[in-house]
Amino acid sequence: MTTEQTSLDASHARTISDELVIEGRKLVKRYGHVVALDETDFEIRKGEVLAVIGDNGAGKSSLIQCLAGAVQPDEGELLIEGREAHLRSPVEARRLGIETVFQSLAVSPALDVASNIFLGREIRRKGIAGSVFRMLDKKRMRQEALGAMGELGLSTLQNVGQAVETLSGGQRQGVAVARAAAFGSKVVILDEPTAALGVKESGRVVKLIKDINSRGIPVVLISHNMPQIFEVADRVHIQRLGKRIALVETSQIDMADAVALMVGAKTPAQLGLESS
Amino acid sequence: MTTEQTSLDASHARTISDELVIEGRKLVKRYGHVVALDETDFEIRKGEVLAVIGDNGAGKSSLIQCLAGAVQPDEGELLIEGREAHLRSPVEARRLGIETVFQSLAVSPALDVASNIFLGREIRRKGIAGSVFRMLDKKRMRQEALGAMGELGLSTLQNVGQAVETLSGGQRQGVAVARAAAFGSKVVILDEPTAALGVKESGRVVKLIKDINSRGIPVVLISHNMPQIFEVADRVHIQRLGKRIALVETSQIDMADAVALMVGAKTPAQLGLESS
Amino acid sequence: NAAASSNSGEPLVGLVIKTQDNPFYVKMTEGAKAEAEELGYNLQVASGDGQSDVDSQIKAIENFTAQGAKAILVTPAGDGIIPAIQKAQQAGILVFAMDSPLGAASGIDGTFATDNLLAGQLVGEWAKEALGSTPARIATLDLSTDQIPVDVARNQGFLEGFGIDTADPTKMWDETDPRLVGHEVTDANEAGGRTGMEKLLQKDPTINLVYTINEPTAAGAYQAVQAAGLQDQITIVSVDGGCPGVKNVQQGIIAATSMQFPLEMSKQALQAVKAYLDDGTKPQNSEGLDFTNTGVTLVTDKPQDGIESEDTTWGLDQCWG
Amino acid sequence: MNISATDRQKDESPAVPAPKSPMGLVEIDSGRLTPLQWIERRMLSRPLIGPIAVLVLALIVFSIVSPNFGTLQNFSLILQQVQVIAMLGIAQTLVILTAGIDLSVASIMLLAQVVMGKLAVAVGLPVELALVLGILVGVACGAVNGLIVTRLNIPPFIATLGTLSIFYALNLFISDGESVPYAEVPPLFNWLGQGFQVFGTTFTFGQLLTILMFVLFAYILRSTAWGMHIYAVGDNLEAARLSGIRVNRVLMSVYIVAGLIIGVTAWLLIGRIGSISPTAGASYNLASITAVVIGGTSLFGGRGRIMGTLLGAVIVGVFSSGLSLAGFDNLWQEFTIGLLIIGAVAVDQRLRKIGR
Amino acid sequence: MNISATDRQKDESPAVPAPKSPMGLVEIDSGRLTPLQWIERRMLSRPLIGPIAVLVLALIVFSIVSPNFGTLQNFSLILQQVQVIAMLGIAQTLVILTAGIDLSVASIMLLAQVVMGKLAVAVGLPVELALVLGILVGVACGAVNGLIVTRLNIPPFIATLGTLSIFYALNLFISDGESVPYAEVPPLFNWLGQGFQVFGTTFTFGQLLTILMFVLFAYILRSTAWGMHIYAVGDNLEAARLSGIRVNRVLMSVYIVAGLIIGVTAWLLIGRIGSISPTAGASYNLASITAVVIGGTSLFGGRGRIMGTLLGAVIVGVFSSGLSLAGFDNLWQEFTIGLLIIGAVAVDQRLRKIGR
Ligand SMILES: Nc1ncnc2c1ncn2[C@@H]1O[C@H](COP(=O)(O)OP(=O)(O)OP(=O)(O)O)[C@@H](O)[C@H]1O
Ligand SMILES: Nc1ncnc2c1ncn2[C@@H]1O[C@H](COP(=O)(O)OP(=O)(O)OP(=O)(O)O)[C@@H](O)[C@H]1O
Ligand SMILES: [Mg+2]
Ligand SMILES: [Mg+2]
Repeated sequence: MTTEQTSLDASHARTISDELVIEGRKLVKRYGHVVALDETDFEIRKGEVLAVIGDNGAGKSSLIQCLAGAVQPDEGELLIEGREAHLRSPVEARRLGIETVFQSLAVSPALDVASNIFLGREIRRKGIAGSVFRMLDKKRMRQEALGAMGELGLSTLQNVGQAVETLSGGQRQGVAVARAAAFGSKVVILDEPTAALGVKESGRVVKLIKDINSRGIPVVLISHNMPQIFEVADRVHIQRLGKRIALVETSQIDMADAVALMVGAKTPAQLGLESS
Repeated sequence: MTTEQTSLDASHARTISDELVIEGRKLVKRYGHVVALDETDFEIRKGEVLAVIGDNGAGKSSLIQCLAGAVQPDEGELLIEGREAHLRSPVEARRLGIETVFQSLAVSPALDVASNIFLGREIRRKGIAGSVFRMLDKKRMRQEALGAMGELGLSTLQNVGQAVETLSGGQRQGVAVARAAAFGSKVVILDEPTAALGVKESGRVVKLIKDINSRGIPVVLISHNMPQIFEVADRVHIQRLGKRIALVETSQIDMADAVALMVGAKTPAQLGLESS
Repeated sequence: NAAASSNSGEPLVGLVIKTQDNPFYVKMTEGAKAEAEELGYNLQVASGDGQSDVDSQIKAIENFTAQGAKAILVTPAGDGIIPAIQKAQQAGILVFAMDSPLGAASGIDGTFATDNLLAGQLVGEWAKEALGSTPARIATLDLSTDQIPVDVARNQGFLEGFGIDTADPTKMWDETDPRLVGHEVTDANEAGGRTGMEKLLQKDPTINLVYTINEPTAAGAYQAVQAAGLQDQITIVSVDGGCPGVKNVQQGIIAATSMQFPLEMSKQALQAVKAYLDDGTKPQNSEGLDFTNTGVTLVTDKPQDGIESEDTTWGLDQCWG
Repeated sequence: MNISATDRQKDESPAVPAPKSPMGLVEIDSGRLTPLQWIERRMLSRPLIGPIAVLVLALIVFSIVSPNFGTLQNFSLILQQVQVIAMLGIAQTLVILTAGIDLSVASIMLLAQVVMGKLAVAVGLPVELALVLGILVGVACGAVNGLIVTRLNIPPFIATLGTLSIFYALNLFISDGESVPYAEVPPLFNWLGQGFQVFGTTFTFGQLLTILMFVLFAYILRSTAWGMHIYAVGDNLEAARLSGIRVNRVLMSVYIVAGLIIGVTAWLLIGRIGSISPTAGASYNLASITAVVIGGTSLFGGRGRIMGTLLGAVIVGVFSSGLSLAGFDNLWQEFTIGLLIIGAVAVDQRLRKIGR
Repeated sequence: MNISATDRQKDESPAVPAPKSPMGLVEIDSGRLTPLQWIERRMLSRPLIGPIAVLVLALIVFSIVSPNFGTLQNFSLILQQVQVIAMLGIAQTLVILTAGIDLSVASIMLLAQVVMGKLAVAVGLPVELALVLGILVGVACGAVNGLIVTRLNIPPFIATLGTLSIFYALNLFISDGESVPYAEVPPLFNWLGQGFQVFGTTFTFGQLLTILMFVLFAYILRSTAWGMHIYAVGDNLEAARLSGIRVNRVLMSVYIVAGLIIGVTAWLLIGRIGSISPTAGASYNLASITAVVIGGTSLFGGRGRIMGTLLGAVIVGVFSSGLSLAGFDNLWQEFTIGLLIIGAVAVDQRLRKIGR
């Protein structure tokens, strides 16, 4: 596949090119004597939805934390659009357009929903109120936050001025997802974004992923929900014991095989896949 | 149904009686101006698996927190085996044999896995070392913890002497579930126990729920995973906007209708259910 | 210079002061260092952490004992240090008290101190004369609620000198004389002096005489007096004799102060150490006192008849700091 | 269902009307409140309600007990008495909002003040330059604290427990423990102690500066991104970091700005006491924390209001003045301030619980 | 794959062999370590490695600098000098492990001590009874702190900032600021200051008691359920509560036991200074926290070792003694202790990072 391909799914029209947006080579991350990432590779192409699956503790979160600048790999290199990058903090990743929903959610409990969504890139007032007195435009931030939350269909949220600590588990996850969706420009990474969400809200998130992707933005999705993955992802990255053991097109593998690989019941060789 | 019924599923042999283990009547819980529980009812029968479903923010966690003594309802009454009970703390609920996995997990990050599993009911050494010097039997607790974790198939866990904060999200959830499973005697309540778990581990939890239940212990399961619920639950409690809008046998409703009720697309009356 | 010269050949003399944030002890230390150099002693200094920090002083005495000091000079923060002193004496070390007496019962080898009671009396007597026939409205700005001996001696001396019945002379604030308007504690610094004075004036704006525990307190009190525009009505007296204090006397901020002589104190004490080490003679107490009085002099530019005093020109020449 | 819009407000800006949820499921019943209920809710949900209640109560009681207490003159005096602690309290509040604590504020102030005095009086630099350099010493000390916290990763309590001693020792070393007397203090240094008359009562420029600083920092904390980031860092450091806030930069800036405020407070202190003293206000470390705490700011970070600190400082001043006028000994004043700390925080918590 | 068994140990008990995972997927490579690597890992993963390193380094340096330093006599002396702070440190450690802090330890000690003296000397009660009642005053003060923390829900820093003043004022009120002189102190009160000779060096019963108390509480914290619950409560209060721990009961018991230890320390203090003084050791509040902190216990609760506190207290004593023997002025001693606090904690953190 060296030419651009166009998805057959019309409602999901977009182009996937061979160009890599992010590439990780032989990434290693150790925690004391625990090896969370063991020379794992990673790649995501322009325009695609990549699912990362793997057992609990396989190193999925550790991997995306490296991509998001939240932790620094001990070894290996990271290339962003072909150029070597050292992400020393989440700020740098964000500046490069990489937006992440962490498994731990990373929301500030005492701040309200709107402040959380705009944290770190607040909107200032127009005119001298904003430029000289650096005054925030709270009204506008609230309105936009309301819109972003509404997209997710979190209808029970009563007030975007409400502190995040008073939200239910699912509402909280909604805040994190809404933030990433609103700002992602180069890549959006979601670590188990639907874990605490209800059926309807999960559906909304899947739709949101498609929306983001149809804007041409590649998405990395970590999830334990296989049907969801096979609905939305173009390729699956299978992580096992700190390594990527396979990277396959969703069209070329079925769910049962993917799970079998993930838990170690089958090897890539058995399925005729080159061990990536 | 006034007579005892025996499950048809042979591998899952157990009896469900009409006797209620826990009953909640018109429970109300307010947080400031937010009404989390709005005169909701609740019941679970001896020997059954009851699923609680509902949208994010519907009040599921608030409800089971009342049953577990973690919060006190503002109004309404709670009956345990027919007698009125006021659970002023989780300790009291535990003493009555109600064991809970909270959505927030409730594990102590700096303590190791074994200590977490036995927290609050540590095992002391035999002989005077235990009775006079009150010495803990750490070795035995570690061994038993290892067994409990093994049951869940969390094979990547490297050491039960490891601090919980160094575990992955799923491993952490495993610790909480293992604890409840090991100690539950009257009721086991699980608030989204598989949210962070992988496919295999989720399967193990479903099996564990069946195991617990086959010992005659009723289980309350909160989950957004419909197939899982319909696999394991006898009845479904549908929570919506702080109220129980329906309580039905899983055999008498299909998945689509349950979801429709939950999100408000259909009303119980439309489905011919008495609004409970 | 961080480390003191450690001429290990010279006999070690330890000086234990109360605190290093008070220029009185800083000067005492300087005087002792100069005199020790003269006499060929290795002088080392240790300090407590406040007016009543007994524990640090015990530590310091133990450490000097362990180092084999020949003599220890200590400004006692309380009689809690007596057992430590006795242990040092048992080890054959000469121990003198400086600045405030410990009492004869302590078995101390000698004491070189300001007569703080007298220091208070001098300003008290001067104030009585200065006020003349004006009915007195008196306030005192003391150090702390802890009833520290120096604090008590100066306060009670002042009242005695003014002719007020001090009731129990070992206690402040148990007096019932109607001329006494009130008192506040100040931590003996400017901020405490000002706030204390403001509170007292709020309570009773007719105050016309203020005794202060030391000159920084007096300086702070004056700020409050000036802000209230009462500088012509109120006379402030103090005790100490530091140079900033004497300058304030010169400016008329403080009307009179009792000067003490820390440099003299160190000098006399070290000479007594030499006398003992040379031929075993111990110092004699001043007449009628259980310590060697190292002198107090009243300094004021408004001398009163029958009361001996020096002016600020003399004071600036003699002051410390 | 009867879910009403929550009135919880994170700031003092006018309430934004509770938005209708996109699915229209939420009923809003604020319209159904009686005006009294409305006022009650509005007032009780304010974070400053606790300190205000304590202050009003104290003012009433002391005014009844002592006739000299309730005068404008006395209020001005009380404000002068607490202005230094209140200003240190601004610096302390900034640090505490980031979930830190600064035990060294008083040491920094003394050091900055003594440097000003040394440079102007002993070295003979121009007074303006000495003043600026003194304030910069405050900034430098703040930066040292900030570096220890952010680079060495040492908890602020420990870092400032260390620098408390270090800065105090430097202060004594430079000053030799000696004050610069009033007559030698340059007038510029004393300027903030100068006053003007309003309604026959004296107010000082220092008081004015203190109030202005509170207004300024209330604005900054409430309405700028930097202020928001301070709350976010204190609320959950890791979440703030992952949200793309440069947490170390925010922390550094907070310690540096705190140092700047403390440097200015050194100037204020000179104006207040008239001389330059190496020991005046050494006890203000804990006093500034007390003001913050009584003002309702959480020591765990992320929650609190700068105006609470002003109230907290004033409350302590009111008690100290009121008790003294009522004839209580210093011993019992100390005792009562102890009770006050506990009581004020207890009242604050109780009221907020009702208010939600 | 090369995942090795983690050596992370939560306590000092002999290492439990890393269990094979039930699925046998985990390789254990400890066997492949050279003995040196093994020792290195084992040592570095210990929580006490930081304080021990600092202590050893200080001992070596000071022994070289001053010939008088490295004697058994001097070590005994240092231990006597720090015993009171170390004992208060036990109480402080218990409280800090629950994520609290006790600013009032010294005030409680002084109050207990003064009550003992008053009852025995002025009231004339039997000495044994006076002693017990004095210790009970410590217990009562601890209970007051505990009640304020658990019933009024006031953070420990604030609660004890309040009681610090309250207990100190009571102490001055009861004693009238006066000491009971050496000659009037009953021998029983002084007993812990008595000594015995070993190898020509004097040791005191107080030292012995201090060491015994450390051993006792190290055992309790490590090997009993109560100890485990203290860690759990400090680690995450809400999780502990939901796990079925009676958190308020644990907190109350900690403050009460702390009060008991402080009561006993009052007895130790009398033995140490020979008289009963209402002001001796008022500075020990921060000193006891310093010992805990240098000993590597986290101020955020849930992590730390009681033996670290002993090491912390001894380290401060060694520095103070060593610097004084080396002829440093107190000014520079204070400066150096400030650096020590920061340096010791920085070293501790660095070593632990390597050790993992
Ligand atoms: N901060 C840490 N300290 C120590 N060990 C860690 C840390 N973070 C992760 N680990 C370990 O690294 C391994 C991989 O963890 P990671 O969180 O990446 O797994 P995961 O694939 O995301 O699992 P899950 O599906 O459960 O979220 C686990 O064994 C975990 O215990
Ligand atoms: N401590 C609290 N303070 C304020 N509001 C709260 C609190 N806990 C819950 N709520 C509110 O109560 C409502 C019900 O929350 P609850 O956690 O019970 O929902 P849930 O059904 O468990 O949702 P989820 O599936 O997302 O976990 C939500 O609107 C939530 O915002
Ligand atoms: Mg993960
Ligand atoms: Mg929930």
